[in-house]
Amino acid sequence: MNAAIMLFPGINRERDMAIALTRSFGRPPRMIWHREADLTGIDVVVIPGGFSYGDYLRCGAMAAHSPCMAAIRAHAVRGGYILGVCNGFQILTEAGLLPGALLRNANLRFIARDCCLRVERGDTVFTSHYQRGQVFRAPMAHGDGNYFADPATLDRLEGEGLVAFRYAPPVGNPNGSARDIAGILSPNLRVLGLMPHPEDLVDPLLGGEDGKPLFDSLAAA
Amino acid sequence: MTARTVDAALAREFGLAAGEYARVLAILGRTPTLAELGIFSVMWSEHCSYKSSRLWLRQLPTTAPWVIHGPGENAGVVDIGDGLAAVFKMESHNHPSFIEPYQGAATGVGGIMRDVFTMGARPIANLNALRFGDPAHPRTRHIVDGVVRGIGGYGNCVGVATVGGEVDFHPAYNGNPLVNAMTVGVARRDRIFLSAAAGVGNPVVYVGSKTGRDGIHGATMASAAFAGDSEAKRPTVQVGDPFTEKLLIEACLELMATDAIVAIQDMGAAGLTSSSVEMAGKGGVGIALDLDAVPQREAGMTAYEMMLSESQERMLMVLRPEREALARAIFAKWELDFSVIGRLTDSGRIVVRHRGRIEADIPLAPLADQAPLYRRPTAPPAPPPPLHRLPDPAGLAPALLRLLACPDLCARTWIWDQYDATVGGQTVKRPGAADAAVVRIEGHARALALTTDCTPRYCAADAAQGAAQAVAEAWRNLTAVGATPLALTDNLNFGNPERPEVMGQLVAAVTGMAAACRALDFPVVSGNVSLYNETDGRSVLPTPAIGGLGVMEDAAQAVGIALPAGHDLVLLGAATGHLGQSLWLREVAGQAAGWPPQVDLPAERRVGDFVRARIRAGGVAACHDVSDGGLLVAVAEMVLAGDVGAALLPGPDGLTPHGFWFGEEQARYVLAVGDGAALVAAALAAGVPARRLGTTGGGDLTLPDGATISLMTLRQAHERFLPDWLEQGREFQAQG
Amino acid sequence: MKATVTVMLRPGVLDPQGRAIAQALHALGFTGVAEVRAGKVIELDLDEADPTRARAQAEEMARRLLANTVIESFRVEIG
Amino acid sequence: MKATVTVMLRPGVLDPQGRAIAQALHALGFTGVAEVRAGKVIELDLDEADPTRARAQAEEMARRLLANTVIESFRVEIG
Ligand SMILES: Nc1ncnc2c1ncn2[C@@H]1O[C@H](COP(=O)(O)OP(=O)(O)O)[C@@H](O)[C@H]1O
Ligand SMILES: [Mg+2]
Repeated sequence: MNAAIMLFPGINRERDMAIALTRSFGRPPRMIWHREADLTGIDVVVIPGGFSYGDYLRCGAMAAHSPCMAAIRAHAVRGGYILGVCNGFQILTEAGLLPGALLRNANLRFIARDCCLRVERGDTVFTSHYQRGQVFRAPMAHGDGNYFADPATLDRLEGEGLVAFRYAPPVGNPNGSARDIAGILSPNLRVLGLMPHPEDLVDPLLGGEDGKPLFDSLAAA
Repeated sequence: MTARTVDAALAREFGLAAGEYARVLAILGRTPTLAELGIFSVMWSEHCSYKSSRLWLRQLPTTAPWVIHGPGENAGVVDIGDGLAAVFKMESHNHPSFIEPYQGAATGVGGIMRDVFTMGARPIANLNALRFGDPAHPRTRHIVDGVVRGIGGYGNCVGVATVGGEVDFHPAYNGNPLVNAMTVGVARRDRIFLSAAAGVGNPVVYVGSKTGRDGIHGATMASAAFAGDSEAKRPTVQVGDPFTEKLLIEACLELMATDAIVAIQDMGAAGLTSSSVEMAGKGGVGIALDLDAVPQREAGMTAYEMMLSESQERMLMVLRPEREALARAIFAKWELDFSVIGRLTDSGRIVVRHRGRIEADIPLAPLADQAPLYRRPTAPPAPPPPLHRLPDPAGLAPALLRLLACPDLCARTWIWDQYDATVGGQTVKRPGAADAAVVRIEGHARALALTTDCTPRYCAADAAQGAAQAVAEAWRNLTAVGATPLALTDNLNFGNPERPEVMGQLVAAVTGMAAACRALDFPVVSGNVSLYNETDGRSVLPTPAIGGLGVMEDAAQAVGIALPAGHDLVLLGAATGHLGQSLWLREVAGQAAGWPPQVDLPAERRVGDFVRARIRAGGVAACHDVSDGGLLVAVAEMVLAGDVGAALLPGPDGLTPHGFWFGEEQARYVLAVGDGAALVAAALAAGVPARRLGTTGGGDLTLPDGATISLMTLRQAHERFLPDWLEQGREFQAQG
Repeated sequence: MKATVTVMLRPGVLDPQGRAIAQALHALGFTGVAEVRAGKVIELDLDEADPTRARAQAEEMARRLLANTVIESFRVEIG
Repeated sequence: MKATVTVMLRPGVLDPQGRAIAQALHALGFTGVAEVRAGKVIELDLDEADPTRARAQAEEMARRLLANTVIESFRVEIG
């Protein structure tokens, strides 16, 4: 697997993501500036967290409409893997690569703390190193992570097994997301978007390795 | 500002005293233009010239073998090993944060980050030292909410982890909160960028955001006392744009990897004026500016407005001429304005042209050398009311619960939870986990320890002791995680220096700081003075906030405050039962009396060096310094952080229980170790007072008088106040 | 020509901001406020003198970028 | 009675959001957009049948809560 991190102006967790990918892949990912979006040879495109274009207008909206999205869309159509974390998830929903939208957190505040995620399926390229039902910790840091989709879409996501992670006790659902959804998959299971940051918990010194299996899963695929 | 006649009256409106205006006339030999008057007034404002404090700041020790750049640059620079340097500074945004809490705090964070990356360092951590008014005051809630959102809004977006800080509440800050922001960056020690311009003919380049009419006379505003009509000063409010700041950081760091930059300086207070004057002045050259080339957001701006604008997210650089195209391309990539707005000259003057006219022509040397310097009258601060012997009105358990719940000691979780503390992927100790934040340096085992400290109620009672205590506490907090304290930055927040008693506080505080810095080998490498913090004649408490920085070679050695089960608790340092100016006295006995605890600097050093050596040797499972609230509060905080109970032994004979458990003597630490008796023996052998306090484990805190408090009860007491007050809109009820 | 695009959350999408504003207004004593909805307004200066074409342009901008039609609806005013 | 409060940054106050939207629109090929200003709109359902009194109420709410008059100005429409 060859990984690449997309760099939009205002993205700020690209270094965290590169560290996590390097740990699991044994080599650093390619860093791709949004104007030079040549994805040849790339298996998994990662859109990291941050505030692309300042999160002005709507989180992820401007990046989702930037020219390089064409290359990312083509990558998806080719059946390539895409991982969007936090702002990356917002960008994927704004671009229509994943359904729904991320609204303001229900408490109207930025929330930066650890949450607990339950793995809803352990048989995807992103989650094979987790067990289904396993609960793990991940830092979250966002103001707009309140997942919304209309009831029919939510039913379809659940029915087709496309919910990847849900917020779980003891922390519970911190931001008001519909049906506790923290991360979702595309129908072909090759696009994953999630709000929390497993890439910030891949080192015992920083509080644990709860996020590492996600990257190990990808590396092993 | 059309066609105002420049005269003594206008000069006074601009904040220049009569004697200062006379000096302007003498330097120029003519009446200044409006732009020139503006330049003199901001350069000679308290904020930029330090005219009331400069004389006294000279007492502070600023050198050490590890100090690379002390005060005088945009930020202080210290050697942290591995060929790396830490670059850090603290700065106030007090007045703007009162007028518009969100934007005031946000632009404060943005401004201090620019001081750090302008030197070539990538910012890796932010801290904030905050003082708010009485929670019962109607405006305080709005200010707290806005300031916290603003700090988070800016730092989270830029993607620099906010890892620490402090918060106090006191009615003295009702009309004048203090918002002191600190940024720490890391650079290669051989790649530090300075601001002294060089190379006659070299281009002077403006980069970043466009200039608008924001914040005109902000530096003067920061140099004047507030009256009730401060609403009238509102048009000077600036709006921060963290997205542009993020681009500016990346663009500057990309350019700094080349050899294009001769000198660089952020445009902070007094914008284009102070940056151009300081760069040329430090380099001993002249500078010619063409304002028509300044990127402008609004039409029809005058030279006066452009020179004084404090629009945010702008930098000024001097480039090697042959690298101009390369630099332009980098800024085009990041979609930032880039414009050559002038050249360096050999005239020793600043000459400003606009629309074909010379709007300012000032010799630089006298602008700097003849800046006013005052030895203002001082009056010795009044001694605090005496403390009489007190019986314990409450008992240990009720007093502990009350202290843990009070605004100055309650959990700050509601605040940190709005700050991204993990971005960057290097935060080893987050807020609340340890006495100092610990941030590893990417790609290295090495880490920085960071803290801010000040106890204003001590400073109000005894400014010299209080300031020494602030330095000692910062040093102690760095020590408590196992770091070697290296240097500090400070933010001296005081009232109106034209009042002798305020000047007396300032002088005493600087003296106390200097003594502590010297005794602890803890030099001052950068800082900021914020005066005129008063409203309607009432000053804030003297608040010399200290930002400390330490280093540890191996981040894995960092120790936090969380208790593990099955350990012994040991107190290191002397117990004398000092209750003067303690929180117990204020919150439980309802008094603010007595002298604050004395700072015994040799003891501070002896105990601290012993603690650090024990941590380095391994075997210290948790460590917490004893400060606000005393010993029992320190233990309770360790219990809560570890979610593990403890059972405590009685204190020594000869001290009252409340004196022992709530006294605030300095130079003390609580350690959790496997073998308490061995630690006590080793400490006593090293001349460090030591005493076993008890053992850890279980789900309760058991006090020596037999009282038992469940962790849940403790936690509820500790965590309730801020969320109740700020989210539920519950009014603050003073207890007791 | 000036165009104003007003973007509101669709009915059925929870509007916590509107609710918080309503609560704050009640707390301030404005008890006569029932529902509150919060939205965005974007004022555009268009290089287009014809109102019909200006409206068509602004609507296109709203559809493509200014509104997320999964959660938001918009209206355009010209002039 | 429905009242609509539109809150915009005062002229001269930096509007980073408006600028970013303008750039994004340009990148999408909408080159005929000059300035863009971004603001907020708050729709209030008022328990008040008289338009004059409704306007007065909404203006009072805007001054006290909905607009931050340090940096923002507002306008009220009724009906
Ligand atoms: N209290 C202080 N102690 C030590 N140095 C100080 C203090 N106050 C200011 N300085 C130093 O004086 C210089 C000018 O400070 P300042 O005007 O705040 O910087 P800036 O131009 O970045 O706003 C800086 O180098 C600063 O570190
Ligand atoms: Mg500076």
